[in-house]
Amino acid sequence: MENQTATSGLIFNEPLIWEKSREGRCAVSLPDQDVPRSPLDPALTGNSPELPQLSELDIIRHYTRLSQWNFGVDSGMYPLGSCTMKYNPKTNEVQAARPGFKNAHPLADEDVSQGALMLMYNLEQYLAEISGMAATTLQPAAGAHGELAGMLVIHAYHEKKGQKRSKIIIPDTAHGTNPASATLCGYSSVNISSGPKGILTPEAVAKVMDEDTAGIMITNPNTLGLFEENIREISDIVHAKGGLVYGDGANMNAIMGIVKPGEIGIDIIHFNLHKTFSTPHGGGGPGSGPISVVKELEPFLPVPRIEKHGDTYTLVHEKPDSFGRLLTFYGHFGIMLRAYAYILSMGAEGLTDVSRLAVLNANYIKESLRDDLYLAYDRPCMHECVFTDKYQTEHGITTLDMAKRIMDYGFHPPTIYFPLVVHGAIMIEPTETESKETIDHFIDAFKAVAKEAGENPEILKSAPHRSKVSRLDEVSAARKPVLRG
Amino acid sequence: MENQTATSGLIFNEPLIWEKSREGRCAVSLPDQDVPRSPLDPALTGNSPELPQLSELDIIRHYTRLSQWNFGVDSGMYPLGSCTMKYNPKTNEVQAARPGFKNAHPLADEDVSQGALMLMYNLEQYLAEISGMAATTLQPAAGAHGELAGMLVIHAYHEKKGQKRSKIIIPDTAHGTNPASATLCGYSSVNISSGPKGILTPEAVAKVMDEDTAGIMITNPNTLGLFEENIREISDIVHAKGGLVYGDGANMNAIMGIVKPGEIGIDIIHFNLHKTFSTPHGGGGPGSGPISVVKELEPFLPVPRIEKHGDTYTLVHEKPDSFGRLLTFYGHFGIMLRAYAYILSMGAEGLTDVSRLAVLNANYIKESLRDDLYLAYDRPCMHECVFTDKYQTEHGITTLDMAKRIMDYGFHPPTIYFPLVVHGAIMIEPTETESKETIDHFIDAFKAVAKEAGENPEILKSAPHRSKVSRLDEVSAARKPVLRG
Amino acid sequence: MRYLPHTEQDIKEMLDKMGHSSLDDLFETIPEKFRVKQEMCLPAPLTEWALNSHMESMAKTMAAAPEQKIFIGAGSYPHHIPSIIPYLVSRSEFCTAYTPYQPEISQGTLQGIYEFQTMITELLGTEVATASHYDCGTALSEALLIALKKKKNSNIVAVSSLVHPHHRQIINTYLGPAGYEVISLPYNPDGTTDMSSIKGREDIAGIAVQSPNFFGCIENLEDVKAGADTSNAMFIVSFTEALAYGLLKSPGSFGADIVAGEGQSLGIAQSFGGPGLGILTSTKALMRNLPGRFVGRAKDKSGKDGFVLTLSTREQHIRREKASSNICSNNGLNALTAGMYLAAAGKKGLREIAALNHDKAVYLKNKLKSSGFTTAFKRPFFNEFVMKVPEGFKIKREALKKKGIIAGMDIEPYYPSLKDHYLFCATEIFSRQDIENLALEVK
Amino acid sequence: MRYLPHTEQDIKEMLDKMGHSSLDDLFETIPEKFRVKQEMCLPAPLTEWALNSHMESMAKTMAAAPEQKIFIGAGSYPHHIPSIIPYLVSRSEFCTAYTPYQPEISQGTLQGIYEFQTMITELLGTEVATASHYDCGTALSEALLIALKKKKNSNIVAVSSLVHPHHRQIINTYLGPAGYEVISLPYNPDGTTDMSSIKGREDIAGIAVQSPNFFGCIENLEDVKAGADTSNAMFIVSFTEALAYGLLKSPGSFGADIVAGEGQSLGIAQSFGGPGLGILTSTKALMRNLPGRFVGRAKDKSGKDGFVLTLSTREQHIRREKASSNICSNNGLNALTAGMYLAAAGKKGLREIAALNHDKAVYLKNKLKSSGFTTAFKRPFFNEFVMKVPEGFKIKREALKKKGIIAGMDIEPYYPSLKDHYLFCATEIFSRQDIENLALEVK
Ligand SMILES: Cc1ncc(COP(=O)(O)O)c(C=O)c1O
Ligand SMILES: Cc1ncc(COP(=O)(O)O)c(C=O)c1O
Repeated sequence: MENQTATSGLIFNEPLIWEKSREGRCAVSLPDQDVPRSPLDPALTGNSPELPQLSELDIIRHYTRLSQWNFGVDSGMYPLGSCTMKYNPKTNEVQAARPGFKNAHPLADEDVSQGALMLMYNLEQYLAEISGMAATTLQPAAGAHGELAGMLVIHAYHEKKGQKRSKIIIPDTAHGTNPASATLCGYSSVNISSGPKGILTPEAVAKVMDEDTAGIMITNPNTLGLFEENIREISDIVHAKGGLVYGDGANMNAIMGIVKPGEIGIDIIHFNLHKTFSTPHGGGGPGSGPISVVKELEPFLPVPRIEKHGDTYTLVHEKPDSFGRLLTFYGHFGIMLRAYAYILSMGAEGLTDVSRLAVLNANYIKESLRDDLYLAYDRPCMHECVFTDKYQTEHGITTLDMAKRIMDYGFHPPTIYFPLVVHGAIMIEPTETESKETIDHFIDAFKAVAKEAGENPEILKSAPHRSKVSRLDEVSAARKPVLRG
Repeated sequence: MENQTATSGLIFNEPLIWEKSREGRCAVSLPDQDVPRSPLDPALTGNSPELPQLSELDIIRHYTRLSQWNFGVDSGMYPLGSCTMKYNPKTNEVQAARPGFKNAHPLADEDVSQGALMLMYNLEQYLAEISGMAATTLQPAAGAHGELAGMLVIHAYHEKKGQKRSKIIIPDTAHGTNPASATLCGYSSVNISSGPKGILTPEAVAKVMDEDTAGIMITNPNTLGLFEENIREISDIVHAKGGLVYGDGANMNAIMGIVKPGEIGIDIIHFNLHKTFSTPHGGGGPGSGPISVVKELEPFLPVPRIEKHGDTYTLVHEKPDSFGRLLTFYGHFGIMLRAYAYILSMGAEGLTDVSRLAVLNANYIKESLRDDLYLAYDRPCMHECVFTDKYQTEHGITTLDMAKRIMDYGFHPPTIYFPLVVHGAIMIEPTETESKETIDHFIDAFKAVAKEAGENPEILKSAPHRSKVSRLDEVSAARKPVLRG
Repeated sequence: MRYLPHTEQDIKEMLDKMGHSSLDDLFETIPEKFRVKQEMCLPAPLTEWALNSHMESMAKTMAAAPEQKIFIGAGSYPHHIPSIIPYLVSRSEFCTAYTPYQPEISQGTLQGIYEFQTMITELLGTEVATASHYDCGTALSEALLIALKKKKNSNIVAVSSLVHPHHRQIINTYLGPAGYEVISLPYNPDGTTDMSSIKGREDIAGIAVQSPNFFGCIENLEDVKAGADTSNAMFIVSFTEALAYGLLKSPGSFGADIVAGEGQSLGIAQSFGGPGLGILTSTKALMRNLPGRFVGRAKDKSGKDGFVLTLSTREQHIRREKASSNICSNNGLNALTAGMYLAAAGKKGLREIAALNHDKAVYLKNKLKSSGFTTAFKRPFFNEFVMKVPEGFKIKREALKKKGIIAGMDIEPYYPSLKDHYLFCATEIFSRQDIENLALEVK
Repeated sequence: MRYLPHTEQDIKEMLDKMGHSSLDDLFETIPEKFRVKQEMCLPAPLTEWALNSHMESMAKTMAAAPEQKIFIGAGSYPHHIPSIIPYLVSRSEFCTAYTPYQPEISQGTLQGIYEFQTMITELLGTEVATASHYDCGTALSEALLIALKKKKNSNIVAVSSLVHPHHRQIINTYLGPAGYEVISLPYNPDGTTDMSSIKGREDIAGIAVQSPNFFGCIENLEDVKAGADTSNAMFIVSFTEALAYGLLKSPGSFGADIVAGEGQSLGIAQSFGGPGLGILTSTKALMRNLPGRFVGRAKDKSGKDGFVLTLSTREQHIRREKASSNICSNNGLNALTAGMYLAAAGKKGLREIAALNHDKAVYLKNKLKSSGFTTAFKRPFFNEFVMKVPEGFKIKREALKKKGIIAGMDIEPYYPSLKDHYLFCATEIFSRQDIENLALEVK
């Protein structure tokens, strides 16, 4: 196969930033000192921190060159499963940069903050509508923080009932944040296995559900990209014992306008605005992880709550049953407003198309690569599909090798080795914004890699070959960690 | 030498944009049709132009990838002689993006355009002050256009005197735009040679100056990077015969706050705002080429003129002696405002430092490379220095080979084969915004290349090696030009 | 100063290399008498923050979209610019590079311009396009110069009086000193160019009309072409509103030899009139006569496709006084921008945006009619048109400015016989509400 | 929709591959009864242009710098952001990438964060820093959890009542359900934390103070350290104004075990309170207890230097319920931004900006004093301070809002005993004139 996407080009080395420092340089414009100098008590004053000293051009070149070592969605297809690496519309950035939003102080009086409050109020309604829930809080800073919020709601709910439950049921396909969030809230995790079809069985849940169990955390579609068909039965079982059902909504991109979690037995769901709602992932964040809940759970949501009275939006700081506060202010407003802009740009039909096409793309990849890669579960998938390295291990080739090699073809590798239940998992989530042509190139590239695994395994083991650095030794790095210069 | 600056990395192929087209895609948001459709007479209506059809992400990836094939000042040192590739401050871009400027209509009434008029008025004054002249027009769109403006001023001046002169004296070191601008204004060029010191001699000028000669075009510092020391004598000779002295100010970056052209006998000078005043070169433009003139020539400047009466700025469209109009509106306002922001950011002392350091950098390079490259004129230089490939030709290596090879070291090549009078010229203009460290790296790189010329000439002849494409065949391209897809 | 990296130490070390003891020594070749004695008289330097306030205070005084509704075109048109465009153009690899003299590390600019050249010829129905010119007025002047150069025995061109008045001024400026004559073609009552005055004249090198013309009217290019042919003159078409060709038959389809236009409408901000984008495109036969740069296809040493600047032997840096023009820096970044815009809008989008412009303008015209304005010219238009205004309009117009509405432009200064005639423009940026407000206010 | 590339044809071909005839068939595994029957009830989609108007109309209602002068800090500070920073951060290679799981094509993010980790520990006098946390409140809560985990026999922490009240709420939220107890430390009349109530108590796992604290006062960290030591408790310092450490002795220099802070002041827009930047940094001894990601040095196959995410065995994706925290996505882009800011300001700039903040705040305080305000706490402060306001202030304050001035924040809701006490902040963005205007207006 001719490599249609990747090639090699001139890029630049760049030392660590302090290695460029020269005494006396400064890259910022220092404001005029138009008031008298008031020196602070020397007993309180420290030495100037030894920060690097550079000119403005030094800074520009440094970060421009660094940026060129990175791969983003704008560079190419980034089918990182479970992360929904869709196109991040530039208009959202324009909206976030409006001075009225960007320079707004969170504690300025409400009468001079109506625009932001309205935006948040509306976004809460939209997310509730999309998820089929009654109420939303935008406070959580990311998905995992949303999970914690969910656990805290569950905790507050049981406490209100005078109960103290100690466990949460978590399927083996769950994302690591699920059990970790449960722990953070003081719950112990009860791990259960998914059934042979890759989804949970009601029986497995029934077996462990009891009155000391606060609830269950379910990801639907799950991390295998499969729809949990038994969700209703499972939630009935959990509800019957007084438990609540938490939905990890990281995979909402598959079901907008198709299924409303609130209508199939889920009580609480978090959103990853940085996934489903197109806000940039920022090289790791910031994200935003609102949760929506059914009516009964609204009283437990964190404060402040935004309320609308007539045409006025107000913040309500005291709610008797609220579990408290999760973040210093109202959440990641700058991210919310991008998601808000996205929802308004798409509309209901548009968001439904997003899910339809995300699922179309994933199934097309699944069908196209099934002869080249072993399919973990041979069933129709949702927005992502999971393969393994089973066919390649005979050549001594692992998922990692293929992931590294696919870079040489100009693609970001899929998520690998997750979910943990699938040995050597290769989890591909194309998202709806990739075109058929791009996906065809990706498929061709993966076919080529799979072929190379048999014919020329060395080229995979030594991959990647085009990137600025070759394969990095993560093991040694962790053995003797060097975390600062 | 270890290559400290350049390396190779992953970049992306990208087909021609129409090859990505798929029927039905559209990357722009179409405004609502809120008024009735009014079809145009079918006799006047054409078919829809066959433009490509793409999604927004297609467009983003296409141009993001294209950008990564380019080298800009932000990527690295770009010592393109005569082009003053200095750092382009980002704050200038912020200023240019203010809605009040960006979305202003040039023909909106003057009372709602005062800010722009004031900016232009002030900028005219600043440029006049910097050049020691009496008046400025900002209308010319680029340096060459400024030259044409200058020729037109000269033409109008002589015409006003009832004279028709037919010739302009142009030194052999002049930029090609000088004779071409003279031609465009109907003048024939009288070419004269610079003296053995690389500068003009009064004798050479005296020999050709006569009363049919409208004037002379002088670049000072000239394109060899040398100061025309005899400028006063030369201008006396020209003035004595009724001629005018045009100064090509492309090299103003060497002399701001050091020499005022208006004080040494020059009557008209153009500026390249995109060089001296830090506006981005834009991959070839747009630039801006204001001219400043001595008092006597002000009446001939193009209309409209900006005048200030009290606190009000007005446009004066009729000036009896004006040579007319050069551009549809007032010039490249968007470029002017960046230059204005730059001048305000620097101040008088700052601009003087610019010239001092630009000259320091050039002389430092000249001294550092003099053993490795043949120095065309062994004299103190101004803001740029000119070497040749004389030492390397014995190995069959040309200036072109070295230029291509220096790319492999992470630097943009200098200007080559200009000025034409220097055989195999290598014209290096570092500008003041390059630091000593960067310049030291550049010097080391050029030394390495010069060494390779002797030891491994093949590597130069086949250079560049790291860029996306290898050396392109310009000769065949010109023989059978393919100018569209 | 944050743009100047030199430390005291650096300066010292560098001066040492030359054996100098001060920066002043560097200027030893400049005779003392030439040196400036006093610091330049410029404002004290501003911090980035003071600069922001200063610039914003000036920007605030300007009428500008979207706050103000400026119903004027006349060579500069308010259009929507997709947010992707400023982002992409501002990527420093594009905007901080210069002319791609070194093609191996300039393929981004080169391919982008090549694509522009292709799409713009597609839009205009021509065969070759330059990498850009300054603006329409200068491009049109160069077009006429080509006509004059090609027809050796002629020094006359004919230019429609409905070519943008500023462009006609530029033409006079460009053609005057070299001794060329410009005949002005009067206009017909319907708002098109009257070709009759030069009918059959053989001494004319080129005939230029603008379509849509300054009155907004769509010229009868078939007739102009016929006129040019009988005069054996070059047929030159200009335009100020590039979007018109999303809807209209292309000038190339009428047999134009050269098309010179303004590309500002293609994703480029108005910026108080500049920089815009000069478009210069022609038949293949005239390729070597066009001024300025071309990007062409090329192969690298290994046979890979790439792009280079080509046919530069026509240009000033090689041909000097014999060059086809003096142009060097052009408006390249705006050509790249226009390419992005054309690709983003695409076949479908460009047509629809063009149609919307026409719809809005027709709607505005009808509303103004209802408000007592009269149609000046019957000929169909694209997105601007001339109306005779009712009595009392000028006073209302002044008052409207305070409300952020600029109600057209008086064209009497350009056409003294057209008293009380205003040129109005509506584009896709105006809502029905905006238009109705205007019509109501001027009633 | 311009974000969705699929043409009818594409969809057909792709469905064919699966043998489906409609997009609905794709959802066959979802029982029919679960399917949504009605379209979601959301606003009709907006064009990019309608979106612009809508968003701007909302943004316009907001008090925001530079138009408004908001003299409030309290955890969110108005500072100048150099124009280079938004440009660089918005380069899509940075902002459209995700967590650098694949280091070979993520070296930009990785080196940038590594540099941030280094500079932030330099600023704070600590040894290791994570790649970022959500914000100060959550970082501080995690710090207290570490203390609790490390001191096995204790489930109590002591938190100063002068820690930001919102942070104390977050701490309660994080620590409550797991059954931990939080003791609140009262404050001294001078505006510092009163440590006496826990003197010598051995059952406390960690002691947290904020410095500068919520009143703006600089805490006596030496005393707090001594108190922590006698209790054998972990010494935790938080801060909301990172710029203070351009001037103040670093918490690390006082022996802080963990420092948790807010980095918003380091080049990050206020954005109505988020996203900010949680900073979490500690002694090397606690490295493996810190939550979230670390970037560390590594070598590639050829021995070249590079960077990777490291020590991930502490993290949720490996350790699941036994992880040191549940954090996954963090506030990475803001850490990169803070790194850029620290490098741009540099040693000299950061000191000067910090000094200016202090100067302006002192100037404001003195002016307010002259206007009849009284100092609430004597302890030195950095850029904010509490004043008792004179009678009639509240009415003047309301009126001032109309003039675009927001005169401090009432802290009575947080400290009911502090009636008529307002927290004021001045930073380098306020001019002398701004400050004098305020003082005059409230006189
Ligand atoms: C299924 C699932 N749940 C939860 C999360 C955690 O979300 P965040 O990273 O926003 O905290 C992720 C993130 O990758 C995920 O894939
Ligand atoms: C000496 C000199 N004069 C004139 C010019 C022409 O300027 P412009 O390219 O702005 O038209 C140049 C441009 O490179 C130059 O170097």
